[in-house]
Amino acid sequence: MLKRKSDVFLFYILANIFILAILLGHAFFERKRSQPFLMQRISMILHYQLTDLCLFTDARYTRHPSMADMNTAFQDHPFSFEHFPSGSLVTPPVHIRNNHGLD
Amino acid sequence: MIMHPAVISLFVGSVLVCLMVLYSARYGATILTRWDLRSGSELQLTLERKTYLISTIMSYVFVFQLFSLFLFIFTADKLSTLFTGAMCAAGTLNVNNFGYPTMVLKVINFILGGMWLVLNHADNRAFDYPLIKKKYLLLMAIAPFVIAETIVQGAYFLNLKAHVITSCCGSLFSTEGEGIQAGLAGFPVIPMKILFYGAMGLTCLAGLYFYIKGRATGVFFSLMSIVTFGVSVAALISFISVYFYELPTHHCPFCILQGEYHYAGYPLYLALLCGAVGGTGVGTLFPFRKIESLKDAIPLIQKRLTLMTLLSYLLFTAVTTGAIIFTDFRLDGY
Amino acid sequence: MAWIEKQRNILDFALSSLVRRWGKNLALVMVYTVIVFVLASILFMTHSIKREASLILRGSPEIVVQRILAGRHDLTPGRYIEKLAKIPGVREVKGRLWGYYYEPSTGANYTMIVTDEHRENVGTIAIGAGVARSSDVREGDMIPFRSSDGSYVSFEVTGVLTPESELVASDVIEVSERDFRSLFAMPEGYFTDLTLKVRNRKEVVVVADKIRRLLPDTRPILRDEILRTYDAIFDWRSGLLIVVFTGAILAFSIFSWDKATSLSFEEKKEMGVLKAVGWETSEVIAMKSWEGIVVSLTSFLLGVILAYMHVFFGSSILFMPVLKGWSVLYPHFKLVPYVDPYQLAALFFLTVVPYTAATIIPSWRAAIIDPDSVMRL
Amino acid sequence: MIELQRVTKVFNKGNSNEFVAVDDISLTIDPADISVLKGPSGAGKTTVLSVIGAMTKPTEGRVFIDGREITSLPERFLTGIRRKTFGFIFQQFNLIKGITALENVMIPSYPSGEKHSSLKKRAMDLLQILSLSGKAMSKIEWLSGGEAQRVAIARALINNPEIIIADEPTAHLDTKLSEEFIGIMAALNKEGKGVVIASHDPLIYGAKVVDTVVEIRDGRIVDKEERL
Repeated sequence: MLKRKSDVFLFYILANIFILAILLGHAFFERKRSQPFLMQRISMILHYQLTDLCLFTDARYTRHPSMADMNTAFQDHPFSFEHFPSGSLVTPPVHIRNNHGLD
Repeated sequence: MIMHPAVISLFVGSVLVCLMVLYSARYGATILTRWDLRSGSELQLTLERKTYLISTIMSYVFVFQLFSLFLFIFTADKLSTLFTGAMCAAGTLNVNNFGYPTMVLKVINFILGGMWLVLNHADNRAFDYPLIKKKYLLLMAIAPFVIAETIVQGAYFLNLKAHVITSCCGSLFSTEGEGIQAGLAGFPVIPMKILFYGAMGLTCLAGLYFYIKGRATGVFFSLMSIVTFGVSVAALISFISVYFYELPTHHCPFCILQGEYHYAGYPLYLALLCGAVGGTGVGTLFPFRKIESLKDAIPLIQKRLTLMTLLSYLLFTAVTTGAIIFTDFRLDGY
Repeated sequence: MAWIEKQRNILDFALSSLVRRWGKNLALVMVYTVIVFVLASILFMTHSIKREASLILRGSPEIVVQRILAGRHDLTPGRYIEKLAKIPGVREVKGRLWGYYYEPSTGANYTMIVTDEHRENVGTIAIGAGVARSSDVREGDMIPFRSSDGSYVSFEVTGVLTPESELVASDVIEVSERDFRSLFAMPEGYFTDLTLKVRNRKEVVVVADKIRRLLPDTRPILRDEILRTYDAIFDWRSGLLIVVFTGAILAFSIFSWDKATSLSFEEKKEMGVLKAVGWETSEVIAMKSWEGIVVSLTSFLLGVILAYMHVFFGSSILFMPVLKGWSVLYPHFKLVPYVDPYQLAALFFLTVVPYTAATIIPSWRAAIIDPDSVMRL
Repeated sequence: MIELQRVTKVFNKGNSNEFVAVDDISLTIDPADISVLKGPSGAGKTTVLSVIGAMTKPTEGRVFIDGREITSLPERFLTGIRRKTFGFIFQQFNLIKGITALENVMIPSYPSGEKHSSLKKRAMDLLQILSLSGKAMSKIEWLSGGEAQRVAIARALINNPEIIIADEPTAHLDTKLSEEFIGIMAALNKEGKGVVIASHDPLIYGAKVVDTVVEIRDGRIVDKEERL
């Protein structure tokens, strides 16, 4: 077996694809497994009536981006490196300016 | 502009392809004007070498076009969450006027690319480059389409502004709606079924006859294969998709590419595209059957292309018919 | 069959030619892998957060109404509740009491929330897992809070939320209504904002429009908009990172171009030998393409596998800080792996297409070497 | 039968460094013979050899192989013909370093799409005939000069060509190895293979087995000697 270089290579690629398939299987399994936790998180959101994920807790307007002031909410300019890295790189969504500006 | 990773990659990819095709077209122009097989000049030698580069580039472009077509539709589908009312690719493509043209151009460029590769393949079988000028004339014709695709796709992405209210598949492809797509959905099912199976049957018969006997029905087969391509897409929107979704009002031609429907769309569209490329290929080669150096090669290539088209179309018919027969869903009531 | 055998033969040669220059090619594969790894990590990470957000946030209120005073968020009077409840199609209106509490000793920023269930439990709090971690408290402990008048009030911790909920409530402190109002000196009859439930989902926009007309000093925030915005944000974040990273891809493409164009004397001679012993130009191009395919496939698969492990087994330790920003209270959460073929396709496009484009012309150039060049050397 | 009709090869045509390597040569080569192109270095032997071997297209003139005109053929067909008709042995042997002797022998046949096992067997057989089977798995750089020469011969033979073409094969060999080389060529000639050698080595053009000697100087034929 595997006497030729091309065979070795094909075997190597197949092995890689196999690992990748296992990982995708892992992803599938994990999604199934985490279903109850997902439900738990949803019920938590319902319970607290939350609107945002707890990703950035460093500043007020990054913990609840959708609930901040008009002056800051989501509206940080993507390149305004203010005080917090998470406050930048977020685009000011056009529709929030459009819809929630005073008509 | 939506800075989605796939948008960026499609954009970058199509610009690269555009540059490569332009590069090829530049040498194509030189070949058209300066090609002289008898001359042993440096220029002629350079041009002969360039043909290798150009055929390599065109094969890459062909493969790229196929992938980019599917990636484009898939991306449109993913982006639909950004637009109110858009529920799938159909809605996203309708956000501005460039969505559908981009898709159509991608299909056209794929088929044109296939045609070019068929010509190139035939040309390479002969000792005297009999098709060189035709081949590069075709390349010159393809170049504007590729440029157009890049520009239209760029315009599409640049004009995507999240949250623009658009019609989703529900309204765009609903029976009451307006526009071409709605017209297809509104096409009565029974005549459409007859048309589809009729066209498929005719194409396959003509193809089979041509495959076995050679000659006679070849031109007809080639024309029919292109007609059948169109009819099949129409049938897909009109009634085939409905059986996949098991929903009488869902006529979207894109959703069957999704995991929910077991990615059934990929083999279907691939089969259709392969069939169309094969069919147009057969037709493209017809005018050159008389050329001395190609007399043996062309019928052989045509046979292979015919076989490819036949198999692809049969696969398409088998899968769709299977879906129609084996689903519990019945369209009769609607 | 002959075609397959031919390609395998050519692949054999391509592999031995790669192995012969292993130093150079290993460097190439490593850089390539790192690029794929970084891009894949970004894509996997943002996509998972995006999916998670879009699934979880379906549980959030359909409409939130905030009062705006001089362009700033202000307290909402309780009488707005009756006004809104009268709008046809509105099923339920609730006043929400929540706010931020900055804890100077740890430097962390907490979210204080009053819920229906905890409304009456005066003197006690339930805390998120992140809060428990950062202030190092357990159930039964007392935590002092500095109220708005400067005095300290202690609460007993009666519950700690599960670690699985960190993604939504890591920093939450659940407190009774009376404690909340006295802690922040918030007047009775006022709420932070209001949440609405709507009878028919399709009417949300109509209701929002009515709210704006009925109470011009408020702004309604729709759940669908929040969902869309989160989608857009993570697209943007990953997109921007990728744009920044495009510089790296560009540099890499130039590097591969350079590697492919600057054929060493030895390589040139080899190509010449191949041509001289009877390889055709297109066969040499095929050989060079195989080299490219080998490099691309190896790096792509390796990069994707490493990225998956990094993001979903290693909690993206390398990039999370960039994406999340820095903060005292890092929510600890394991991302649920939402991975689909589409991401891999996009990734393939982003990395393999530029590399291939960069190597086409150089490999052609290597392939057109005259067969008689070896005789003239 | 290989026929060169009024072949001229000019390098860098039209430039200031224009250089006429071959000037109006007409020549017929009998594939049953051992033919030697003799002449000092720079006389144009190598260019004539590469025109004969269909490696270079002449600037002017025509080349026929078995009556078929090949100068106007596109490269992809020319390569096919060249692969079937000629086996080449180069001055420096031009073996590819870093891979085994066996692989080196097999390389010319890779594009043919022949099954790997049968190709390998043929290559092993050739190495056996040239008493190199022990060295099949050795890398090229570990071989001695004589072994390298025989690997080069095996490589030239792998496609079973009608004619072996050798360019200054003995330039880097001592007398013993040169004699061994001409011996192998004579043996191949007996088996029906034609041999064309470009050389200025008296050991080669003086050898008894040589049938035809063509002397070239400044790109022209100055003498042709047929030994009977």
